[in-house]
Amino acid sequence: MINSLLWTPLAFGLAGLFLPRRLAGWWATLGAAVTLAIAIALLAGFDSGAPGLQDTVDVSWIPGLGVDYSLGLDGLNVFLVLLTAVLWTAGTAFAAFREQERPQLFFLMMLLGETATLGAFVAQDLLLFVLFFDLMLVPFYFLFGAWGSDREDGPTASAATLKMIVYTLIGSLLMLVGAIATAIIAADGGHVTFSIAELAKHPIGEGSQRWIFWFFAAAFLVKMPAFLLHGWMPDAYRAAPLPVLAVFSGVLAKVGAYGFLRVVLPVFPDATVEFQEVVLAIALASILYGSVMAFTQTNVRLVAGYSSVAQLGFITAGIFALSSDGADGAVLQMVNHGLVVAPLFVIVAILAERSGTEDLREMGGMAMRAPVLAALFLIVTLATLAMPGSANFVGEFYILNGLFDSKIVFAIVAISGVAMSAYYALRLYQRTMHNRLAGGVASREIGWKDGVVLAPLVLCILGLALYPQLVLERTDNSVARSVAAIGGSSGGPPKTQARVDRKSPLACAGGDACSVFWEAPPTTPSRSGSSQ
Amino acid sequence: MSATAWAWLVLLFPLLGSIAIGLGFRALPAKAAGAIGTATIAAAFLCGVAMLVNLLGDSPDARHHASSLWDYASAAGLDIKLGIYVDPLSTFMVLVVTGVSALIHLYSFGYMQSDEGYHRFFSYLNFFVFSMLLLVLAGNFVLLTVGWAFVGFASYALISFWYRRTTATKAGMKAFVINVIGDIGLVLAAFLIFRELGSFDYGTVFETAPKVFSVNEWTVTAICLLLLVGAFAKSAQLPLHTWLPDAMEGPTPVSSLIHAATMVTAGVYLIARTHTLFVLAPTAADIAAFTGLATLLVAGTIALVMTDLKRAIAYSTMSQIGYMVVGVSIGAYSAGMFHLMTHAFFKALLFMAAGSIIAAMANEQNIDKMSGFGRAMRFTSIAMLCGGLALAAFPFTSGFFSKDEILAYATARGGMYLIFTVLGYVGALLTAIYTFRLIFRVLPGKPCPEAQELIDSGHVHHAHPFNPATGEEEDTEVGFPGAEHHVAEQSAPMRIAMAVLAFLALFGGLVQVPGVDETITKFLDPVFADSPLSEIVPSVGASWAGLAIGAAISLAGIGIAYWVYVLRPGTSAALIRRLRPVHTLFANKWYFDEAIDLLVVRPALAVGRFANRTFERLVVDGLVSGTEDFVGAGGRVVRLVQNGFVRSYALLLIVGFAGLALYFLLSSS
Amino acid sequence: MEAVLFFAAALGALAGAIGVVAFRNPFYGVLALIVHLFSLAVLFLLLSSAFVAAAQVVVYAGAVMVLYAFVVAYVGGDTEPAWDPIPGQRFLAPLLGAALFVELSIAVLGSSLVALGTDGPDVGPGFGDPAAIGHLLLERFLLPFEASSILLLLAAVGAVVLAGKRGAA
Amino acid sequence: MNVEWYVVLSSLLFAIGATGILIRRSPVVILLCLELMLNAGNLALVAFSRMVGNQQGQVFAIVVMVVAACEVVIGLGLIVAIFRRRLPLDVDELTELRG
Repeated sequence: MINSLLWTPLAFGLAGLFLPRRLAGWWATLGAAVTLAIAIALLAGFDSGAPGLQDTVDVSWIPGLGVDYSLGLDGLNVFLVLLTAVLWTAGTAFAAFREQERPQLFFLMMLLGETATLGAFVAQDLLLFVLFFDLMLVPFYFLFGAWGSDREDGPTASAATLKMIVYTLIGSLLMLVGAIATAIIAADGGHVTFSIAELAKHPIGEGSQRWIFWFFAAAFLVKMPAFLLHGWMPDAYRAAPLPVLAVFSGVLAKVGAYGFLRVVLPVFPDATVEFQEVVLAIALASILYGSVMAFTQTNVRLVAGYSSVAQLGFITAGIFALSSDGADGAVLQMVNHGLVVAPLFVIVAILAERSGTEDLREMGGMAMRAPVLAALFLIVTLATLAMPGSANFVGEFYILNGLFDSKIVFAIVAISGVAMSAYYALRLYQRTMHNRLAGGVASREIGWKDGVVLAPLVLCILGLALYPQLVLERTDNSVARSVAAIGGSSGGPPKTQARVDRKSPLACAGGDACSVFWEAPPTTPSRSGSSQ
Repeated sequence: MSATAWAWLVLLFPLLGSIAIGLGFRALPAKAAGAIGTATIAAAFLCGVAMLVNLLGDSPDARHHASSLWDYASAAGLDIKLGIYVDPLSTFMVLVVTGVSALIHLYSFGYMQSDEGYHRFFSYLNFFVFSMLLLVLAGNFVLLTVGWAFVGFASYALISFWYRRTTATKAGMKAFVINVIGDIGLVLAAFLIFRELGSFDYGTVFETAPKVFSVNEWTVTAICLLLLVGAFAKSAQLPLHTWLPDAMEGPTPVSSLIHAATMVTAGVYLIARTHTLFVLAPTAADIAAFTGLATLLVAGTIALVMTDLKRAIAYSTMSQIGYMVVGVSIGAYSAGMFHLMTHAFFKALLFMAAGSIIAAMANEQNIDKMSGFGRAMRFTSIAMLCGGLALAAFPFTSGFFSKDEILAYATARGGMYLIFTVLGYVGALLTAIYTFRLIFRVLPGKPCPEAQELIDSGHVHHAHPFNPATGEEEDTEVGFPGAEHHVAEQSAPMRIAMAVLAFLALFGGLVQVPGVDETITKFLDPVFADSPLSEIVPSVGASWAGLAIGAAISLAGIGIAYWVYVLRPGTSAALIRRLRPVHTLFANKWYFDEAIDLLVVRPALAVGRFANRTFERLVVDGLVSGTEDFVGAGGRVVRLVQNGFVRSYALLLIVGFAGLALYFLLSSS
Repeated sequence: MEAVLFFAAALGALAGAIGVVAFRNPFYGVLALIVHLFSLAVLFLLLSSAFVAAAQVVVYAGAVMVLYAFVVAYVGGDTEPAWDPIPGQRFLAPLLGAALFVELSIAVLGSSLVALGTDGPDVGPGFGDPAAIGHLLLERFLLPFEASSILLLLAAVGAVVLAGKRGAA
Repeated sequence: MNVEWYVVLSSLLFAIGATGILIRRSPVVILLCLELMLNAGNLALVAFSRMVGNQQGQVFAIVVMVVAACEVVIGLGLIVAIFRRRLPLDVDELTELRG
């Protein structure tokens, strides 16, 4: 099952090479949809109570090096897999509705990207993970470089892509070195294995953890991108074709955050504790810097791009709160952010088509003749700014609550990012949809084609807003295990305990059991003393 | 059916209405949208009544029920359910909200008739009512935050309803951002509550809090202060009030519903709801009370000089909410809630009347250009007079009883709280003056051209569409100002709504006459029974003495206004000349906007600009792209402080050195 | 006697230093520095560091200062204009200087170095004489000694390259 | 004499040198002021060396002298080079590095 999930996209992509141009897009969309169906089936069969991995495949691949072809699902990745499938279906469909050059190749690259991303999510072997992580780069290199748009006032698409590749490749290579070093140090002359579970059982020495941690962190932080490592982002985002950018920003950035949860926390627990505050500081800087940049940008893509920097900052902060509520929130927020940013880029594409520009200053007033577009955009905007009631809010709530328990100052600073996100997200909406109709802007309703792409995504956002528990209850177990690895090693950060035991009989079990509380108000000395 | 089931229905109806109108915007005819909107709110009101009846069936001590639909977000020890909490307080709020909303929907049905965005308007308005009900019915702090943010969003959407106006979109943004600051306060408070008490549920929190916290412990004080941030942002208390006057950019029914009657009083509800915590943090409660007091005085003075009709009423709203905040903070819970209710009646009514007049003026809001509407629009004038009398606490109107009840409590509590009595009466005098300033300038006198047009031809004035704030020409595509304006005189739904409210404004106070019935106190008593402050009850005699003083002050204020604006029309100009600096201060709204601009907005923008122009280019691009031009990039980094003068670099070096030395000196000692 | 010598030398050193900073004409500045260096040499002698004092006089006051004098003579001793193109520099600089002085003094005096406030231990007559320093330099500190000699060589080459008569250096 | 005096004198000289660097504009004088600072350092080194009765501080001072000599040589070489190119001998005029 998991094998078919992984290789279906690639198979469809390769088969698509032999199809006529007209059919390539639809064929690819079909492939993505089939993958989505498999992913849904996997989710349906997912047992949230079971410990450990499910749907595993474990085949010895390169026995001499101890590399296994080992895949598996658990609470950490099951929703990310689903997110990947959903966004790729939407992105591929969106691209299929539009004319592409050399469509067979384009869609092959798209689907190769899906296979690589899914591989990175389900891989349970460190080297396999690194392999898929690097493989992701290949299709996007071509997609950005060959199908991207050159800028008149900036670098060409290939230059921007090169920059991105250099950044991410440096990170990836460091990670490769780190992975090999980890396995060899852990083997200690014995049998070398790259299995993440095995490595987590016997963490390597603290001194080695300390430097290998940063090798991995470099790769993941570049991918996100985090503050100071986001230099590739503005150029690459401006060059990328929008349907590709939707999946890229929606999913690939999450691989970095996921890597922290899957690899770094369990395998390098001591270093994680040691560098918790450093990474938190980076996350915080990402939040603040991304937000500030997002509300000064005039290019719509970059508003979305920098808002992603800020959001990924939140996710990183959640992971490095090193508490299960923070990490729960981080996983939920990864899904949320993917679901939000992808439609955002689709909308950006639609807006750009109607106004002929991507400059906020030259847009405006588009809501008038496009109420459906305006409504969809509004929902996406509200989810982006994590309005309470959206699943994004629940995600941030969990993240910040986890952070609040362990690092209160970080939480308070981070939460100011929430206020800024309100401003930049609404600004994006207002500047495009409201105010005077700008010259050269056509206020036109979206067609059914774009609607078919957008509406399901927005429905996903709404559905998740009503029932975020869907994600939370399935991730909670695995996340708790990932985080427990930290607690088990060197004590972990002290977690403040509520003064009331959360499981005490006092706690409201729910329903009408609560209604007994008001009877006979207890008169404690403290209360009578407070009257004046 | 149980009370909670009715409560779920209360929530369901407006939501359904909103969704139905929103989805059916192409299919539904305009009238149907308005009818659905009004009907669903009316249905919600009826369900609210059923809730009340159900609740009254319980014994007073058992009048509280929690109910939840499903686990909303429960993991990792957090337990957040989609749960509501029904008790007399939330029932009271539900009735006020749905009742007033139903009337305002009815009013809008007529008022907004020619607006292009009719469907959108009702969809938003229904959504607002849903959010407000969610806020008052929420059973835990998370859901409270959700409702809190939803009303903030609805307020944003309706303020910038005429989104082609840049002033409206700006005002909407301002309201939203300030409200988000409030949300953050609430969220942080929730975190702190959870950290200390291990739960978000009202039931658990309020039961365990007195056992866990000692009085004035910093945690509970911090919780209360954070709650206050939320409450102040929503209820437009100093210094988070600047959004409210700007919010008058929205259509007048919106100002009436959201920015007068319901949403802005949410802060008062919040303080009343969490009074258990405030009892444990008397310092925070005092801070709240003094902020309320400051707001009521500052807003009152600004209302004295505003020339924009709606803004003047908006400042009056702030001022009245100040009374409520004072009330619920010092312990006069039911008095505060009572004032909330009467205020909802008379302020909604005042806005409706103002809306009618503004429509007759073809969107002009400047009272300098208005006069003589008393003859031109008799019904509107009477309604305005009723609202004005209640606001000015004219004897035996609703505002008379409610305002004085708060002050009577302050007197009874004594000590420091006498300040509230004294300054509260000062505020009451201001209230009476500014209220009747508006009335005397708009209603009597020689009819202005627009009023004359109405008298002569029975025809509402039409002007070229323009934005009253900036004077720029209006883009009529979004609907405003629609082809037709609707004044109460010509629209039955508007008249009905206003008549009902006028009746309530005049006589609504009779449900709570000291020593006679005191219905509201009796109803809300079980909620506040656990607070020692609720044991302080002003005696009937003291209450009536207070009422007498209040009556005298109210009459004096009206008299002053009459003298200044009717008998001696030149007096106000002379006063302005005489008190130029004071007038400038008031007319510029005590420079709050400027201060916030200077302290918050400009620095933030400067940081953004710096990040954009300098930091991004130099540090991010330079420092990190070590691949192709590391040296050049490094040079550019240094360029940040490069003026080329070697000696300034040396200076910086020495500054750094001296600073470092200082640091070591300080850290070693 | 020792105290008199110290204060005389200290005054000389201070005067020389202030002269360097204050004289408009660089040539006077060089002369002032020579005074300063001689005074320092006296101080070194007082601290029983004969070799350092000698080196100070020979190397510094002798060779280096001659080099200075030559260069000043070569480039011309223009007095510099009084106005300062960098705003604030003239006010900030003395202030920072004073701050530095105060901080350093506090740092040194405030630190609880045991021997501060004493004259130091009694040392034999051989302390600081050329023989002792020579032993240290050529035995224990041979590597730094060689390194500094290479540094000197490099500096010499560098100076030739920089000041050498080429079109573009 | 107490060692204190030497140390305080040294820091005073150091501060004077630093001030000179900040306010003087002729590169020659700036070099002179650098000498002042280096010598202040030397004085402190020698004073401490006397204080602990250990000659290593003096060796250090000699190394400092060597470094100072190198610095002088390079600095003066630069000045000569600047002069050769007919550039003004004023550090404020030499603002090629302006960003």
